Amino acid sequence: MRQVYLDYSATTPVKEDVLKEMIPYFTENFGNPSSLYTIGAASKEAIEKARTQVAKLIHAQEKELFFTSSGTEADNWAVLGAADTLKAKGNHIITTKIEHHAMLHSCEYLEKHGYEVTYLDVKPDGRVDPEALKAAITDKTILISIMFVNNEIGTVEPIKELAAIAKERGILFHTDAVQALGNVPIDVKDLGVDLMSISAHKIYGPKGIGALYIRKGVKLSNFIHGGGQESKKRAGTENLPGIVGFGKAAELAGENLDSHVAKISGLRDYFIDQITSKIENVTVNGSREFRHPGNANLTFEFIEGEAMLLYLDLRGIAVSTGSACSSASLSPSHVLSAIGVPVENIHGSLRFTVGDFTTKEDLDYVVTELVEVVNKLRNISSISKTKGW
Amino acid sequence: MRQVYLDYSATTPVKEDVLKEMIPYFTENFGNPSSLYTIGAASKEAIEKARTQVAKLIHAQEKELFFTSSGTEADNWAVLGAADTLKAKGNHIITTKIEHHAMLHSCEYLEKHGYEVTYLDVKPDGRVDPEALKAAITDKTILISIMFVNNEIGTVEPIKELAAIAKERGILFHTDAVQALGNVPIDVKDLGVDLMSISAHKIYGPKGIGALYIRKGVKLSNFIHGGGQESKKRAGTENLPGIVGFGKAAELAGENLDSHVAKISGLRDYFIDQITSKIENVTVNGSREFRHPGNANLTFEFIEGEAMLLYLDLRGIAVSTGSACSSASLSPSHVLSAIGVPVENIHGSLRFTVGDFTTKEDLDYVVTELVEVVNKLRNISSISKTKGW
Amino acid sequence: MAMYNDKVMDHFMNPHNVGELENADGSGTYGSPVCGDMMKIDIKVEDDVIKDAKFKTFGCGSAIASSSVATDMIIGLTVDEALAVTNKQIINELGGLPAIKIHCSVLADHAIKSAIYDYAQKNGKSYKGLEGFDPDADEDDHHDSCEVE
Ligand SMILES: Cc1ncc(COP(=O)(O)O)c(C=O)c1O
Ligand SMILES: Cc1ncc(COP(=O)(O)O)c(C=O)c1O
Ligand code: FES
Ligand code: FES
Repeated sequence: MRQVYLDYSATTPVKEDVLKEMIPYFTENFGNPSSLYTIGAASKEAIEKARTQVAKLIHAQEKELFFTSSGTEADNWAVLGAADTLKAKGNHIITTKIEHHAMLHSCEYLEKHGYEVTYLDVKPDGRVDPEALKAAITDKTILISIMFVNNEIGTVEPIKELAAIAKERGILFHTDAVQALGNVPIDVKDLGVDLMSISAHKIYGPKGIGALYIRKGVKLSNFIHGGGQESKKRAGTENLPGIVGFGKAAELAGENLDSHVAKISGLRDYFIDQITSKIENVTVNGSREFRHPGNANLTFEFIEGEAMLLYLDLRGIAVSTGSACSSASLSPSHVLSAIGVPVENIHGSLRFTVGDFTTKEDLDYVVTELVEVVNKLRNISSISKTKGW
Repeated sequence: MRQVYLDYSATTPVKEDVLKEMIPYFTENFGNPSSLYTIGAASKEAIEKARTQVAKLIHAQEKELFFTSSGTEADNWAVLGAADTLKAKGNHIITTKIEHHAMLHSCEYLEKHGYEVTYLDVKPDGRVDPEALKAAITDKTILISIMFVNNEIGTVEPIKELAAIAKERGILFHTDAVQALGNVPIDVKDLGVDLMSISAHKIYGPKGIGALYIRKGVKLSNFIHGGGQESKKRAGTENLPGIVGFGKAAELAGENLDSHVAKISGLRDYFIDQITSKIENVTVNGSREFRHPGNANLTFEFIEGEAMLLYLDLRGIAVSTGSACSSASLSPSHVLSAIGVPVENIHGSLRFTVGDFTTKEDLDYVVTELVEVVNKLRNISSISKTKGW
Repeated sequence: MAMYNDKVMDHFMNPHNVGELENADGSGTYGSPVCGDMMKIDIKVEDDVIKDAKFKTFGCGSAIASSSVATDMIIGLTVDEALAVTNKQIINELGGLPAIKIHCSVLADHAIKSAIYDYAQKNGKSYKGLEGFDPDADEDDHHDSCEVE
């Protein structure tokens, strides 16, 4: 049976070239980068090379980039660190309703510790309204955190515009660019952001390694305390092979950016066209224009996402859902809620994300199977267009 | 030239068998463990297998073990999490002067946030006096954190006795067992600890993966907030290959514990005998009896550690030093200070740690070279036994 | 070794002018073992020219290399010229030192001054470069700086 992975936004396989770079750092070149002797120094050099590679992809200086264990840790560091650093100045944070849980749950933690958080609504296309941001700012606002690209519906936010508003008011601006990295061009200077989170496993690098960009001059409390690693800003023996892998993945992502975007957006558009022409009562969630090149978030009315997901899985197809039923929490996608998708439709939503290893044949196979699956499940369903809910 | 690595306490190479287990999880079996489809479920299974392997090494239940990005993160989580959870009960924490910086700097952070920390002295052999612990406890004490095995001088602390004192007073007890893992038998139930930090890269597993043992029933605030991974206790896409590697390394460490300890302690004792018989004015720091099997921390009077380290490095020998001059901070080892080594002697201290790949021939080579290096540097030195300081 | 350049490593591995001079005309010690660095310099002076210099140093790679290159530098200089040698020149001569190791070159520069001070005291001479130089007072400064960082 054909195996088709269409969940590249969840995670990506490590590319062979990336793994090849990593391997020696597990065994021969395993020295602790903090050690003074030769094999330690060689590890240190490998880390600095990777830092250059990753910094280049976002047009940052090497000194502005600090490796973390994940995008999640980078998000936690940014918001908890800023809250701690700036607590004398204020206790108000602005973010959005569509952030990743790494941001939302960090904010909830802060709310339990004396901070106030405004969660901005987004427009039906998933984009933040700059006027809404302006209106939310108070004298006590110390941080604005708005994601660059949403992980569920793929919406690209107007970060440059939003960061400019923050700058004008002298407020720190963070963006979660985990989904943006490698999928949209990123230039931290041009964007004008102060802090930015990224992660390797979304760009064909390894899991368990991320980074936080901290603009030169920005003060931020440490989050993980201990040894003097990462210029004394992030403690813990460095994940040497992980960092090397992130570096190589970033280099490849930079080289391939244009072709990658052209390829996957072409495939994605083809896929959406096929599905919407072959299946009725399907809607595309989120802006078509400002969108992650590989993302197709679709609502199939009258059926439930988990059922579709499992049927597709049996046909070798891997996708994800915004449905409550497929997550440990059973609460329906907060992102689809925020853009106004009715709860019953949220249950019928699937996220397909196309990536570098996807082929047109894969998609043709998925379309065929999906038509079958949707028909089958709609047949079983107690709801339909004619009958209503 | 012979290459001899004698810094196994800093980090270890990943064993071939461990790497072999990890490899498929980078490429084919790369699914996100939180995903519902087949390749996600396979990743989840791999993680649970690893959890069983690691839990077994410390005699914990699987449910009590939570993967982190390092021993450092586990230490931070334990102490910052406990401080947050128990803040209504008190604000006093007890630890020791010889802890790893992961603990000491976390405690310093807490001191800046309204907590009080007592740093216990240790006896000249590096061990904590249980009476001193008893005397330090107050009504406000919410956490006691004492390391199992010290990373510099290798001292094994009387954890069972210390944990019993904490238990009697109803105080949470954490131990940093990063250096203990795989080097002394560990049974969390028998020890009676509530929290325990461990790390993979000290037992021939990969860097960038650790774990925190949280005894069933113990409440601890989350440290990294976000997705529902690790039973909603530690967010972030799981470092799948890292976890698999930790599992395999733990399995091997369990199987080999007795032979590993017998082998490396034999080599270490041979090494100390050779050095002390061939070089004058050398002292062994820390308890000889309660000691990490691979650790030899030696002071060579009248010479400086960085100079020795570099001379040895040029002869292919990797060791580490307690000298200020070799660290980024230029502050001399706080551990050697705490056991009363005079500052000038701290500068002349080296840590040799023997590991699984060390041979007697390696050590004979090191002894020969060390005799030469010490003679040469003592010749250059402005200090000597006859002249005094 | 990425930490030090080749020239530093060479002076560190094969230091020049190691030892002590019998019947030294001047002798100075600077630094403290507590800081991890202590240097002793002996000098031989003829007609106000430093004819020979030897050193002994307890310290790191940078301290030993600085001692070696500093003694090389002052041999053949007049006393006044030797007094004008700065730690910056020593660092330049070594082709640079890591930032946190800069203080180790200060050691050599001060030890030279101390040795000349001793020579001046013994021979009733006075030099402009020694004005305000107090070998003991400075030692405290150095001690402070080694404790803080
Ligand atoms: C937008 C966004 N932020 C943060 C994260 C978390 O990154 P990581 O998986 O590296 O913890 C993810 C992915 O999981 C994401 O999509
Ligand atoms: C005693 C001790 N605690 C904590 C750590 C930190 O662990 P990690 O290197 O995994 O961050 C180490 C080692 O570096 C250690 O020796
Ligand atoms: S229908 Fe079963 S969990 Fe939603
Ligand atoms: S002698 Fe200590 S840093 Fe140079």
